[in-house]
Amino acid sequence: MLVSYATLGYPNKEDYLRLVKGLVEAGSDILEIGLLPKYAKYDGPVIRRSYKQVSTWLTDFWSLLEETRRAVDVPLVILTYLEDWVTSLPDTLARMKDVGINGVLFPDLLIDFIDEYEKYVNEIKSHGLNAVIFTSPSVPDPLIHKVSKISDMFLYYGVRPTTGVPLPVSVDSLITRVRTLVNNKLVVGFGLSDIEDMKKALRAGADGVAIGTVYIEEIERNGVESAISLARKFRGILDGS
Amino acid sequence: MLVSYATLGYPNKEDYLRLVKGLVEAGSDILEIGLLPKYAKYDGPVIRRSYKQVSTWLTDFWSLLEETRRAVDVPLVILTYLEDWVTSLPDTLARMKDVGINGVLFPDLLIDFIDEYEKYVNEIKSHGLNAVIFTSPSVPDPLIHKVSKISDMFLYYGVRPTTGVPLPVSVDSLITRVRTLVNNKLVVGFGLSDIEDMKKALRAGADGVAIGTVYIEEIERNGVESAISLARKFRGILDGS
Amino acid sequence: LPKPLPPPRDPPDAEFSRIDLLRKIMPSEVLRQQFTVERFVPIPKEVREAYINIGRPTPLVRARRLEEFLNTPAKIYFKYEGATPTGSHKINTALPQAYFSMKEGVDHLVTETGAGQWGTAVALSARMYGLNSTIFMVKVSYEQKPQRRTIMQLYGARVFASPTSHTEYGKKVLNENPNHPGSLGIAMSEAIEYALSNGYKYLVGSVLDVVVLHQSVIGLEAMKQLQELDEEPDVLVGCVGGGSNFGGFTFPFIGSKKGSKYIAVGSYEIPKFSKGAYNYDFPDSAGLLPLVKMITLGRDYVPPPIYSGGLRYHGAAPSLSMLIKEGIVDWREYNEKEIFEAAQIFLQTQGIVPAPESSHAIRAVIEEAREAKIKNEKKVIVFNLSGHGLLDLPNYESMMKRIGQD
Amino acid sequence: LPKPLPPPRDPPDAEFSRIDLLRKIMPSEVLRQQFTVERFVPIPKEVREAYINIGRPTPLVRARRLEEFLNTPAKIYFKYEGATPTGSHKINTALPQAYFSMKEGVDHLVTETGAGQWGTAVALSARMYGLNSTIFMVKVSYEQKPQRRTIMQLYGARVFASPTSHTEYGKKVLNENPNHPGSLGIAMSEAIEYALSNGYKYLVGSVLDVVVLHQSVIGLEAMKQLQELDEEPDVLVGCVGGGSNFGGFTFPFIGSKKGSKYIAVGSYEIPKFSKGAYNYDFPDSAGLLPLVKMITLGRDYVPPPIYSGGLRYHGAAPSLSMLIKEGIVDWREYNEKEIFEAAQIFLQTQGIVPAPESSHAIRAVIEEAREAKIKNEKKVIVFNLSGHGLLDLPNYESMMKRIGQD
Repeated sequence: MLVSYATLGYPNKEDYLRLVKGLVEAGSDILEIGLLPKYAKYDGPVIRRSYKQVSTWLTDFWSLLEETRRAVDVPLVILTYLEDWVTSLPDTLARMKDVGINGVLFPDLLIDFIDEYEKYVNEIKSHGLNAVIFTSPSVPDPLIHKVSKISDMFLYYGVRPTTGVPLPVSVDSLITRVRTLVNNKLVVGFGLSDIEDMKKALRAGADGVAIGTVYIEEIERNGVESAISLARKFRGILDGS
Repeated sequence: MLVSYATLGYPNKEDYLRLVKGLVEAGSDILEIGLLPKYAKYDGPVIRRSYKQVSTWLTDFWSLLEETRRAVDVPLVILTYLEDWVTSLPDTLARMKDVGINGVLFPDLLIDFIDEYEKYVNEIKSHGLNAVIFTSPSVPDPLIHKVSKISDMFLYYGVRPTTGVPLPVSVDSLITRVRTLVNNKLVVGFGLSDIEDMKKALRAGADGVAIGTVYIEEIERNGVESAISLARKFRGILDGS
Repeated sequence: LPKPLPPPRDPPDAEFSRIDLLRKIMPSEVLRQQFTVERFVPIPKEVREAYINIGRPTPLVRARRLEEFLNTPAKIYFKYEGATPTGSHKINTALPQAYFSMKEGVDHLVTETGAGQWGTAVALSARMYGLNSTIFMVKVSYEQKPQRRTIMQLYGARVFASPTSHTEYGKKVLNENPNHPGSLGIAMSEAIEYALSNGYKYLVGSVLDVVVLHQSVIGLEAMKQLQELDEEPDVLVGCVGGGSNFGGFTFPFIGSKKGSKYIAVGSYEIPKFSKGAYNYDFPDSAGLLPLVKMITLGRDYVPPPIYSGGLRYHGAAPSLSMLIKEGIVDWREYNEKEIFEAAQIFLQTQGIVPAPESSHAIRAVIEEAREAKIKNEKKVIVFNLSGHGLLDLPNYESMMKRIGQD
Repeated sequence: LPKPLPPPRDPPDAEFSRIDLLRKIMPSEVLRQQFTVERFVPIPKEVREAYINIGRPTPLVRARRLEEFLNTPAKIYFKYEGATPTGSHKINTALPQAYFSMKEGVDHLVTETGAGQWGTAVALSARMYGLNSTIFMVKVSYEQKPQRRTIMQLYGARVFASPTSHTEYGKKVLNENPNHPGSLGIAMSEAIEYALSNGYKYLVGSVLDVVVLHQSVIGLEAMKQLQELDEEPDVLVGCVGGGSNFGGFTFPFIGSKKGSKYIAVGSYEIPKFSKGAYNYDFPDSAGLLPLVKMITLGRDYVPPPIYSGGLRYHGAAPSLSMLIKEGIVDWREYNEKEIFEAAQIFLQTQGIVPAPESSHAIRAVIEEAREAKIKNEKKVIVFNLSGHGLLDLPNYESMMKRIGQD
């Protein structure tokens, strides 16, 4: 399963829409769309740069979300900080449902809202949305096991403490271990950036990978088309070629 | 076996002769006669005091030795430092033999002349004198065993490092141990001063005791007769009364 | 841990990523261990041999005379980390960090030190793997603790009195005040800058999980030693500066559900447990490292000049902070008079002069033992004696003059 | 011993008997042990427990990194007496002497100390048995080694800078020179006088056989530890001040005919082995104690101010002296540069900062190991690391400045 990430509105409206269409054509099974947050506390410097650029022009993100929905037909999962919506959550979720969003992923759910995470998961589900849960090596084993059962679509497992900084981690041993805890589909991401890491993750039992930072870096360097080619390459790896 | 010690000429000529006769009458088996040394290096403060007093008047010790010989009929063993005679030993030993002395004990033999002690033992024997060997806890076991075989009359074992100073030692364990090394008669002395020590020594297997310092202390306090009474008391202990 | 540990993060207004900075200054195997959460991390053979060479396993000692003195039914054991050559637990993490650096081809290690324990451990560890080392020592300590400086130099380290003119940051500080006495924050900033600009590696002495991981050798050894003695521990006690000795000692017990009470002891004068907030904050005063969520008095907090230099820190390791917040780990705070009394009782009964830091743990142990006496409970109390105080004797002398009555 | 040991004796012109004096100032069980020559003297249960409490048995450690550094086929082990709380072997005899004093109803112990190791051991031992202690510390050390003073005070001892006005002898000395820096001889005289006039007991730190007997716990433990490792020792090495650590370590081996070479290491600057005579001499400079026959530079010899304070002694224990004279024990003498180099090699490979005294033994070990390399012999070298040097760091700093090149 290839989960491709794009920051909503990055690098600009036109290229963004080209990107999401291209990523789907290249074989992405699911698109993960990042909404500009107030404080991207668990994101790395690359994603942060993309947010910064978006913050210079994007004002009406709802309409861009609608356009995105119209542009592609794969499931759309919104990545957004719960912190930003906590006072207006039911309305927000209702509107996402209206727009045609399929799922929601809060990266801060198990960190800053750990004591009430079940309440929020139920809230998402009660609006007919999929609740995709984000986990990481710092989540205790019993909790990973527990949330893997209620996570919709798949369980997201981020191997690095922050996106896009290639801190050294042992991808294979991390995933081999978490695989035994998770019956759900397991998608690994959050800094899984080089081909070797990706292969290791798959060999260790991941059902899919989530890619984000590398696309943005590629866009920064060579533009949107080049990022789409990368997606094609990743698709190939997933298909075992 | 009761070996009684007297410093030659102490406390004065007359009392000295009364003392040696009295000690024999009281039951001493052997008399040990100490000659005024140049340096009483292995003697304690009491014996030293007796030497000091003797040094004030005694000039011709040979004639006093002759008188001693005439006064008593038990064997006479001369206690004298080899150091004082080492340049004139054959003459000295010959003269002792002439005077009628029975044996010689050098307290410094195994200490300052350890490398040649056999030569000196043979020298004594070659003059027809008994060589009485002095040993102590600081003599190694194999050497005690060896010299016990060549010591004439008995083997002298001094339990304290110096005479007359009641340093605490374990008389019984020392003698129990040395007893196993010695086939010869074993006489224990050198600071064996109280009745309890004496009984312990005998119980631990000593064949006899040598007494000196206590006599001199008794003479200092109460005179010669009192010292002779002490010898009688010791005789009684030896006889088991 | 009962809950996920909040990850480190960059500050909102970051001009550069602190997390990315880590990658440049720390040995990568150390980072891998920091961010790879496995239940057990095998110790490489070479590090195991180095541990043996410095006298590991350290002894677990029954403090019988202390028990007799307190007349308590409780049994008291202590794990004696002062038995290592550098006199504290710090060497447990300095050695593997130096080893991994050597394996990665690094030839020069840099760190900062305040009281000197950490610098000493780094100096020796570097030398054991044939590496050079540079230690930025807080100037006031450099001058007041010449013996600490000497021992680092004997181990072959270069020791600078920070602020120095070897870094831009140091120069800036000196420019403002040529007689600046220095601080741990400045020394840390200088060390990081120096490592960065020279391509050397920076070693980190506490707070980070990887340090706690390396320190867990203390708890694992202690668990095995207690097993050999057929003892079941009830109460586990340690002092907290950054939390690495406490975490290294207690976490294996907590993880194996051994023991029923865990007591983290801090200083009354630096009331992080009683007055600190549970917030994201910088581990370093200069704000060069990523933010972590911890109990903290704030990175700008200026600790008073207490004798326990190792406790003069504004925060506590994120994992420990969470366990305290969750009520799994208890805490105590004692003042200097209380810990001086405890140190005296301990050294007069057991002979060992404890580091003033470790005396905080001793104080809590004494109180537990006295409570056991009142309740007549045969508890087994185990504490980590994280270091000896032989190089802290000038401190003890001042305490004696200021506090001591005998 | 192959030959009888010459007994102690009083000087020819004695006004009073020094041997008798012993009886007044020393605990009688200690004297009994001094003069009762038995092959094995059982350790009382209470002393055995006290030994355990201070961390006995001390570790026997294989110095693998030192071996690697020297690239020698020899195996090197060291018995680490620095692991005791007072940092040296001295506590081994201070404890039983204090115990016997306590049993005999004594409540106050007195001794002298130069560098401070012995005083520290007495202070702790006294406190462990609830006794008071008074230590006459050579004034120049009192001033230059404040940390030694502090640790004794923490242990509850009264520490006087000798010469004092508490004794007639001290008053006399001060009268002649109010700024007298003191000496071990003067401190010893003061301690003996003070013990005599107050009815306290005086503890003796070296030279006498009873001290060697107590120190033999080192060698007996080491023999057992080697047995457990299935090692047969070839070469045994120790440093010599008065001879108690060397004797305590090697005599059990010599007695059991284990090992083929025994090396006593002294200081080149205090050439007792190369230039000393084998004569009767006073163990103390003041001439208060009985004469003993030993290798000596003369009781009036003034040792130069070398860093190894513990080797600044004019003689060597009578038993050791005889074994050297008989050729059973070899000797070496090294200068300060040689021992500083050895200390550096050791502390950079094994981590432990050795006492400068013990570094003399290390130097001999290094030479033996190098010789083993040349001859390709798989010898087993065992040495006694009699103490650590953590309180000697000021000395090392001076050495570094004066001698060190790195």
